[in-house]
Amino acid sequence: MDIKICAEPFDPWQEIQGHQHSANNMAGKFGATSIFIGTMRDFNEGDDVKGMTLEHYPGMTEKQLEKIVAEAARQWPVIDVLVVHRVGDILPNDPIVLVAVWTSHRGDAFDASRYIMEALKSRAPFWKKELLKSQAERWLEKNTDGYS
Amino acid sequence: MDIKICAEPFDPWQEIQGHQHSANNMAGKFGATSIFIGTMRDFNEGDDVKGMTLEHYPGMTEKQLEKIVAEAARQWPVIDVLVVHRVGDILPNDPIVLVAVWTSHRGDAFDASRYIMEALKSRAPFWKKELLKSQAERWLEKNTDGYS
Amino acid sequence: MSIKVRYFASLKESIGRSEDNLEFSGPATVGDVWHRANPDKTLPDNSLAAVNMDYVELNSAVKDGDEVAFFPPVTGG
Amino acid sequence: MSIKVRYFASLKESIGRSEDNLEFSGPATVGDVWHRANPDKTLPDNSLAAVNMDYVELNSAVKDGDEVAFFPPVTGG
Repeated sequence: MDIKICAEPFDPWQEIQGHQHSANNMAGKFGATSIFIGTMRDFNEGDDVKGMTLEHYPGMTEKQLEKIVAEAARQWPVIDVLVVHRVGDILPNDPIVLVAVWTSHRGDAFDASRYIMEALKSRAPFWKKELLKSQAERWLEKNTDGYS
Repeated sequence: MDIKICAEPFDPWQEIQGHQHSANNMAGKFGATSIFIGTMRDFNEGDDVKGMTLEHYPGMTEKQLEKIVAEAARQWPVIDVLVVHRVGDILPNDPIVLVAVWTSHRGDAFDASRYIMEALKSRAPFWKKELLKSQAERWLEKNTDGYS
Repeated sequence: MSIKVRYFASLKESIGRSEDNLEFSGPATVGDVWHRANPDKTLPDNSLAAVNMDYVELNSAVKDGDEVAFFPPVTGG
Repeated sequence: MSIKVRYFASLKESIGRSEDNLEFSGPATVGDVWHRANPDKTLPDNSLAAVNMDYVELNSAVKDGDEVAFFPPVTGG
């Protein structure tokens, strides 16, 4: 289980591969990997977005993410979990969040990764401030339910 | 939308990155990527498994996968989909299947990727024959519901 | 009419052939194709059938030039 | 007792401070901490509160050395 907060851009594929290689005991044991990647878009609520600043509460972020991953591990037989979240100044097309879950069977991987993402969205103390093309800045006021 | 049948081992991260790079129009437009990877395990139903041969019905495989992806695209606003499936002789820890779905919002990515995986499992004409450590061969008789 | 028949996986192994080419003089269903090709063998209950690479029921009619396939439940993914 | 208070994101900007350090002589709740630190400002309705990095309700008691945080709804992921 690994939880990382990154102040610099990260490459989700390198993160996953690095994690799989360091967790050698997984080879041959897992049958399913479910991965979610959230990426910064260049538009939101009808406006062109130039960039974003992601603030967080150091310490509480890690504590809450560890709780969430532990909850998932209690509910589904997960073999391993990797969570990476970006903070600081972010540009469109930058990955913001990566959640990867390794399990024996696919249903558990899908369920656990989705659980972690939904819980992260509602409980991990991150806040996004958008910089619009118009130079205006605005704090995002709430996270969506994932469908809007 | 891209559907590939591979007779040789494939690297899921290279496949995804190659697809993202060739689909340049996606940069900044997608906010969510949901990826599922099925990997060969070295055990099944209590037995040690040395290898596997994946047979398929060339032509029908592609036709059914195209139908499944089109069904997903009718149900959710997907920006892009990549499906890669291995055939031939497979070793433990080899990736067998990759499904990647790019959308604006996370709920759609999770739902569409899961739909594609479940439909692939029940309708795409692939058949697995396991080679056990005991040298016995056995055809898998049915796909699981993803939880066993 | 000419019908090409294909078999896959464990069904192919138990029959010992991967293909048949049959001629029919009158109308026929997918089930008829099986019986003509394998008069001594019942199609296993859980088998699937396809015509021209789409799933069909055994009572579907076939037409000249069709490719009919029989195979066990799929196990990909 | 000493209480450290922290503010984040839009709430920090609207208050104009990121931290306060308060002393209480008697028992206090998280809500009391807010009122003491910000006597002229109502805590916005949708705000969240944490003590020692765990979410709490405003009527939770605080104790000496606690770190209390107030912030708007989270928007990560």
